[in-house]
Amino acid sequence: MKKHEVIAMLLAGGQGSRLGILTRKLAKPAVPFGGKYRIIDFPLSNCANSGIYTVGVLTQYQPLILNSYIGIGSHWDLDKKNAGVTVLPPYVRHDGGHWYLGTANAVYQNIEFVDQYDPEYILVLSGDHIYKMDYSKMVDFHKEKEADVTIAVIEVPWEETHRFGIMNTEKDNRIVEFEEKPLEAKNNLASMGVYVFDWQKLRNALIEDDLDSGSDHDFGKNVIPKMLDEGRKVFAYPFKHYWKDVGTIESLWQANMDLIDDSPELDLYERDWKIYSVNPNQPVQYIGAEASVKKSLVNEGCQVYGSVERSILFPGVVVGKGSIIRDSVIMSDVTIGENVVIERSIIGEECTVEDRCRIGQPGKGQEGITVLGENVVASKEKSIPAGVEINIDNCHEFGCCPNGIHNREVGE
Amino acid sequence: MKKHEVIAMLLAGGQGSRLGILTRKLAKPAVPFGGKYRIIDFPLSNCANSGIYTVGVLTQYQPLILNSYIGIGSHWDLDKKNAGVTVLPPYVRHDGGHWYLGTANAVYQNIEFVDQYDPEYILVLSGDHIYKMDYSKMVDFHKEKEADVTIAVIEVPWEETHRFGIMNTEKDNRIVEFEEKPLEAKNNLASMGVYVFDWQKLRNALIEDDLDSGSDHDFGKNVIPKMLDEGRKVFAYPFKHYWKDVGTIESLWQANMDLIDDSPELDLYERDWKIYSVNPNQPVQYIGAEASVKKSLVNEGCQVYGSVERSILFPGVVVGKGSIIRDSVIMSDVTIGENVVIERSIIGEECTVEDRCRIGQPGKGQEGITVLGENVVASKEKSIPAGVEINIDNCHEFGCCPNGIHNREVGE
Amino acid sequence: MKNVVGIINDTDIKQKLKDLTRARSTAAVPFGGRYRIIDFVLSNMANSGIKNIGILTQSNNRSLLDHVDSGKEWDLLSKRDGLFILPPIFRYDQFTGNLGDVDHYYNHMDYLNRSRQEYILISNSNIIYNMDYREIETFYHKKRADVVMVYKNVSETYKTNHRVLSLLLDNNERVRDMADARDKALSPAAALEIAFMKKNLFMQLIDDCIARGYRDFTKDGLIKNLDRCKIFAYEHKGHAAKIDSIKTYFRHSMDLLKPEVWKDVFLSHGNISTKVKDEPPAKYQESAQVSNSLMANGCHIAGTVENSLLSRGVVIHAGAVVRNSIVMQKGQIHEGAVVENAILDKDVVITSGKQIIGDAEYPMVVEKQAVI
Amino acid sequence: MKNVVGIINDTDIKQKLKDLTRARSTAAVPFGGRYRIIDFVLSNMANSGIKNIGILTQSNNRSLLDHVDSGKEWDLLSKRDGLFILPPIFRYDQFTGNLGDVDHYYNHMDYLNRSRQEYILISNSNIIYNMDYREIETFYHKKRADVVMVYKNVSETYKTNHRVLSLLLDNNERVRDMADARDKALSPAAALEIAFMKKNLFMQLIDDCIARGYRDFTKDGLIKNLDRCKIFAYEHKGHAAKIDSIKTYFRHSMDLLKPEVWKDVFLSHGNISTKVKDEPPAKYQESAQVSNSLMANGCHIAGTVENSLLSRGVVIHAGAVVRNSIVMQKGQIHEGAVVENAILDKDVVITSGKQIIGDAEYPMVVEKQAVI
Repeated sequence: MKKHEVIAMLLAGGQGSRLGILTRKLAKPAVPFGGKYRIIDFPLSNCANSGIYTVGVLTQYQPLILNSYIGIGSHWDLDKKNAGVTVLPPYVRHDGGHWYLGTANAVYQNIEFVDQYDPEYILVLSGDHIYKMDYSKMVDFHKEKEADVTIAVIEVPWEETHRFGIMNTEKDNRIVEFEEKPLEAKNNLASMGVYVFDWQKLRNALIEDDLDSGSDHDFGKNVIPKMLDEGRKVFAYPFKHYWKDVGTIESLWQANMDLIDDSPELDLYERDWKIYSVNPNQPVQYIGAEASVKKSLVNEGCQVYGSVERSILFPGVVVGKGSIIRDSVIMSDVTIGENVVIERSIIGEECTVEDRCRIGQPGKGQEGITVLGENVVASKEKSIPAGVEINIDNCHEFGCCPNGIHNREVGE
Repeated sequence: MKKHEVIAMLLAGGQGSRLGILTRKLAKPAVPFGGKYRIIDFPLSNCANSGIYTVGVLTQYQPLILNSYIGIGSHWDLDKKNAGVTVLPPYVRHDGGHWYLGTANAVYQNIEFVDQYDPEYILVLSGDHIYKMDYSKMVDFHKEKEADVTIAVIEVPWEETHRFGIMNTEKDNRIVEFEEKPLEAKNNLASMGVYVFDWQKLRNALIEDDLDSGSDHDFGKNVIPKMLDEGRKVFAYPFKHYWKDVGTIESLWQANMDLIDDSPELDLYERDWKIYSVNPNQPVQYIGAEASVKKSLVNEGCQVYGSVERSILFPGVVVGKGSIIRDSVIMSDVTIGENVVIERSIIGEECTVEDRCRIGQPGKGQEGITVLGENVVASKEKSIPAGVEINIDNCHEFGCCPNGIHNREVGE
Repeated sequence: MKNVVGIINDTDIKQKLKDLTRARSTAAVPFGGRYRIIDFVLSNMANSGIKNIGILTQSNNRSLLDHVDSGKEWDLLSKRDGLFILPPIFRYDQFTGNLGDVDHYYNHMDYLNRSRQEYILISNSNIIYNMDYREIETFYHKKRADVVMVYKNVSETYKTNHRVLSLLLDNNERVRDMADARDKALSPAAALEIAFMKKNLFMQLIDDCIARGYRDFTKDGLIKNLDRCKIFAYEHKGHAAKIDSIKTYFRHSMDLLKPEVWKDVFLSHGNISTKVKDEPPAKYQESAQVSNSLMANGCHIAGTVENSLLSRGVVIHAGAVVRNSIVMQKGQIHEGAVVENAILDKDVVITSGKQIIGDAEYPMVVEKQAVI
Repeated sequence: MKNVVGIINDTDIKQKLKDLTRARSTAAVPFGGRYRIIDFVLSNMANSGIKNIGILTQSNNRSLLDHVDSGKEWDLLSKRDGLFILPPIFRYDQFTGNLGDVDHYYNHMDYLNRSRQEYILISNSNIIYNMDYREIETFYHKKRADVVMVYKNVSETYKTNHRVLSLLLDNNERVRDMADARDKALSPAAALEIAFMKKNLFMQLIDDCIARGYRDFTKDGLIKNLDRCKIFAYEHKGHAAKIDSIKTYFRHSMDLLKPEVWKDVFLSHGNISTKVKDEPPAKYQESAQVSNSLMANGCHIAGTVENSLLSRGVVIHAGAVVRNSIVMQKGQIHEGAVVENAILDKDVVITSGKQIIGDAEYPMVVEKQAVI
C-alpha cells in the first residue's frame, strides 16, 4: 500500500442529544443543513479540497443513514484507488468486541486501520462543525513548528469561554495550559476540535491511555492534557474564519440563518472550495407569479406560491398560496398548504402543514425555536406555540399525528 | 423508496474459528478461495445473477477487509440507485447498543433497514458457502407452495448427517421436523442455510424471539423450530448442484481442489452465471520455458519457472526454477524460491518460501493440511512437517519469522 | 422492459437551432435550467426499465460524452448492459457525403446483434416529455402489432410551419398513411418519432433499405412497408414538445412556466435525471423580485426576474431586469441591464446598463461566452 | 504531476496494422494478452500523477470509448479533472479531406484553455513502455528547456524499415537536428513521440502553425523552431517499442516473452491498468503442455502452447498445437489444429485438423470472427 503522509480520522459517532428529536434516528453528523447539505459534508469536503484523500469515519450511533450517505465517498471526490473513505464501526475481534468508549478510544480501536497507510501525521476531525478550512496549511504549520500536536483554535467572545475548551498560549502559539470549560478563563482561544498529531506519538499516547483505567478515553479531557503534562510540544493554530459548533437546536438554527446574509462569512458559492454533497435529481425550482422570495436559500424541486423571507428551503418543498414562511428552516419534501404562517421554526423532512396552520405562533410569551420532527402532520388550522418540539412520541398532544389518527403503540 | 419484492440479508459476522489462523484477522466470508475469489463473492454474485439487487450484509467480526472489499457493491454489479449493498454493523441507538447475539438477532436489529424497502419476501443467506444458485427460482417455488418459510436443502451422505441440520419432509416437500445434528437421522436432506421468509411473518417471529430470554436467537436452533411448532408452512427446496460448507481447513482445501477437475461440478467458466470479484490489475501470467503446469488454476501476475500440479495459484505468485508445487493452494503475492517442494498446503498471502524448503513434508506419519499464515518467511532449507499451522504467534518455533528475527512482543 | 434495447438517434443536425448547435449536437443543447435535451428520452428509457441503451451520435460529440459519461446518473452502470456511445463509423478516406439514418443504424448492426434483448425502441433525441414506455409495450401486445409508433394530438395546440410527420389512423388505431410534410398534415396525429418493434424486424427493415440504396428509415423503412407491416400508433396524452428550431426551443422552454406543464414533464412518471453539478441552493437577496420563473441551483438573485428560466450559477445583480428570457449557465446580468425576449447561451455577460431586447416571436440569441 | 495536462494523440491511422485497425483505432488494438495499446501511455500518465488527460480520437472510436469508459480503472474519476475524449470536430458539410494533427489540436484549444494546468505532455498512443514521466519534468527544469522530447537509443536493437524520427543531440543533450525519414537516421536516438513543455508554448506553436497553414506539429511546430526553442531530449533507458505495422506488432508482442522485458514493461514503475473483465483464473488440464508463454485469465488449456501469447478466454483443446503465435480474446483452437507464426484476432475459431502456418518474419493475420 502506498505511503500516505496525512490521513484523517473523522469522529462521527456522537448522538448529539442536545439536538433533541432531530437526532432521534440519525447521528448528528447526518443532520441536514443549509438547504442541501448534511453537517458531515463540511469536514469531508474540506478533506477533499485539502488534498487529504484517506479518511476513516468513526461511527457508532444510528449509522445507517450516515453509512449509505457516505458510500465510498464518490460524492466528495474521495473514491480513489489506494485511498478513499472507510466507515469504521466498532467490531468484534479475536478477543471480543468493545464499543467506542470515547473519542480517543475510537481511534485506539482502529490503530490497525491507520497503520495500513503508515502516515507521518494524523488529522483528527469532528463531524459536527460548520466551517471551511484548508487542513494542508495546518499540517504545514505543524511541520514548521516541529510540533507533536497542533490544535486549531478560534477566538470566542469572552462571555462564552465557559462553554469551550480554552487554550492558554505563549507568544509563539505554544500551548501551556488547556482548560476544559473554565469558569474564569485566562484566554479566549477555544479548541475547534481539529487536531494534527504525529502518528507515532499519538499511537503511543493512545496505547497508554487505554491502559489507564481512570481515563474517559477522550482527546480533550485526557489525551491532550496528559501530553501537555509530559511537556510535549503542543501548538495552537489560529483560525480566523467562520466556524460554528451546531450542537443545539438554537445554534443549528442560527448557523442556517447565518447563510442568508448578502455576504455571509461562510460563502457556499466559492468556486475553488466547493462543499460537496449528495445531489438529489430534482427539477429546477418554480417561483410562482404571486410569490415573493427574499433573503432566502431555495433548493431544487421547490414550488413557491407564497412568501418566503429569511428562510431556507431544502429540495421538494411546496409553499402554498398566501402562506408566509419567516426565519425558518424547512427540510426536504415538506408540503405547506395555503395561508399558513410559519415563524422561527425547523420543520423536519416530509412533514405536512395543512391550510391555515400557525407554527411557532408569535407573541404569546413563548420563546425558542419550534421544531417538527420528520413525518409530522399538522392538520388544518392547527396552532403550534413557539418553542415546542413535536415528534411521533408527543404529536397526539398537539393533534399533529400522521393521517390525523395516532396509535400510541406505533411510537416504538 | 421503491418497493422491492425480495431483499437479501447476508450473514457475514461469523468468526469461522475452525479455519484457525486463516480467520485470525479476517471474517470467514473474506477468506480467499479459488485463485481469485473470496467466499462472499459466491452469495453476492448469486444475488446479482438472480436479479436481487438489494442486499444487507450483517458484519460483526473483523469487518475491515470485508467492508472495504464490498464497498458499494460495484464489483458485483450491485451499485444501483434505490438498491445496492449496505454493510450493517451493530450500532448504538437511542436506548443503547447491542452486539448481534445470534443470526436471528442480527436481522432483528436491522428490522428498520428491511422495512425501508417494504419487501414481500426476505432471503436469508450465509456468507460461508461455495455454490451457484438462482435464488429467483427458489422464491418462485416459495410462492407456488404458498409457504411461510422455504429452506434450501441438499442431499448429504447418510454417514455425514450428524454434521448438519436435517429436514424430515412429507411427499410434497413440506417439512414436518427439523433435527439439528441428529445422531440417528431419519433423512439425509441437510439445510444449506438459505431461507426464504414472508417478511411480515418473519418480522413477527423475530420480535417474539427477541422477547424470549431462553433463546439463542439463531435461525436454525430457535426461530425455524418454533415456526414449525406453530404449524407454519415450512417447505424444503431441493438443490441438486454443487454446494460446500467451507468451515474447516480440510473442507476449504478440498473445495479448492474440487475446482481442478477437467469438468468440475462447480463451473467458474459459465458465461451466464459469472462469479464476480474484485479484480487486481496484474499482467498476464508468464509460464517459463522449463515450466510445467498441469491440472491447475493460475491467476494473473504469476511467474512460473517450476512445476505446478493439482494446485491453485492466486495473483502475483512466483514459483522458482526446479520447485514443485503439488496439491496446494498458494495465496496472493507469495514468493517461492528455487528447488522448493510444497505439498498439501495452504500458503497465506505474502509469504516467502526460500530456496530448497520442504513444506508439508510427506511420508513422516503426519497427516493433514499444512497452513502458513500471512507474511510468514520460511528461510532457506527449512522443513515444515505436514499438518502444522504457522503464524506470527508460533513461527519462532519453526524458525519461520519475518526477516529471520522474531520479536515475541510484535505478536499482539 | 429488460427485454428491450433502446436506441437514441442523435445524428440529425437541427440547423434551425442556429448558434445553439454550433458547438454541440441537438441532444446536448441545454434545456429547462439544468437539463440537456437528451435527458428526457434517456430518463424515460431508464425509468421504464430499459437497461441497454445505445446513442447514435455525430462525430462532434464531446459535450454529449461529457454529459452522459458512463450513464451512472441514469442508473445505467452495468457489467452486461449499460449505456453505449455509437459514433459514426467511416474513415476519412472513404467518406462520400451525407449519411442517412439508415447507414448509421446499419453500421452498428453488430451492437444490435450482440445485445441480448428481443425488442427495440428507437427514438429521436429531441422530444421533451415524460412517458412510461411500458404503455407502448402493453399496447403492442394488445394490438398484436408489428410496429408501434407514438403520436400526440396537436389539434388543440398551435401549428408550426416546420415539417411534421403526421399519421392517418383507422378506427383500430392502425396507421393507414403517413406523411412528412409542411402545412399538409394528414391528421392532427403528429408522430413523436419513436418506434417499437422486434429487434429482428428492425434489422430486416434496415437490411432491406441498404440492399436497395434507401437512406431514410421513416420514409423508406416504414412508409414503404405500411401494407406489409402492421403499424399501430399509441397516443401520448401528456405534454410533448419537439425541439427543432430556435422558435420551438423558446416556446417550449416558456411552456415550462405553466405549473401543469412543469409537473407533467418533471414529476408525472419518473424523475428526469441529468448530470449532477455541485451547486449550492439558489440565493435570493433582500432586493430580489422574482415571479413566474424557474431557477436552477447556484443562482444569485438581487435584481428582477419575470417569466424567465435561469440555469445553474446565473448572477442577476441588483437593478438588473430579466423578462421572458432564458439565461444559460453562469450568465451574468449587471446593474441596470435589461434582457427581454432573449436566449443567452452559456457564460454570457451583459454589462451595466446594456439592453438586449428581442421579440416574443423572434427571440434574440446571444452566443456562448459573448460579453455585451 | 498535478500541474500537467496529458494529451494522447490517437488520430493517426496506422494503415500498416492492416486488419487489426479495420474496425478500431490504433489505441484500441489489443496487445499483451489483456491490454489495448493505449493502456501503456495512459497508465504511465496516471501513475506519474497526471490527473487531467485528453485523448484525441478518430471518429470511429467505439472500441476506445468502451475500453476507457469513465477512466475509473486509471483512477481518473474526478470532479474537476479526469479523462476527456476529444473527438474530431468538423461537420459533414464542412469536411474537406485529411486533417493534420495540428488541426485536431487547434480544434480542442478550448479544452486546453479551460484546464488549470500549466504544463502539457503530449504523446502518441502507440508506444509500449513503462516510464515515470516525473523524470522528464525534473530534466526539463534542470536543463531550463523550452521543450523536452524523449528518445530511445536504438543502435543496440534491430533496424526497422519504417520511418523513424531521429534526433541529433549535442553534448548537452540539446536537439540540434531532427528528421523523420526511412533508412536515413541522423543518429541512433529515435524519438518516442512525446513532448513536454509549457501549455502556453504549445498553444502558441499550434497557433503559429494554423496562421501559416501548417499541418504537422513535429515537422512544422518543432523542426522549424529548432533555433527559437531550446529543445532537449531525455533518454528512456527501459524497454520501448513502437507499434506501427503488423511486423512490429508481432515482434514486440513476442518480446514480452523475455522475462526481463515482461518485468520492465509491467512491473518497473507502476502497474499498467486496463479495463477489468470478470474472468476466472487460467485453467490447465492434465494434458496441457505450456512453455515460454503468456496466458491471460479465462483461458482453458488442454493442448500444447509454445512461445505464444493467449488473451482472455482462449480455449486450446487437447491435441491442438499453438506455436509462436498470438491468439486474441475467445479464440478457439480445436483438436489436431496447428497454429504457427500467426496472429488470430478476436473470436477466431480454428476447427479440427486445420493448419494456419505463417512465417516468423511475415506472420499470418486472421481477421476477427473468422472460422477456419
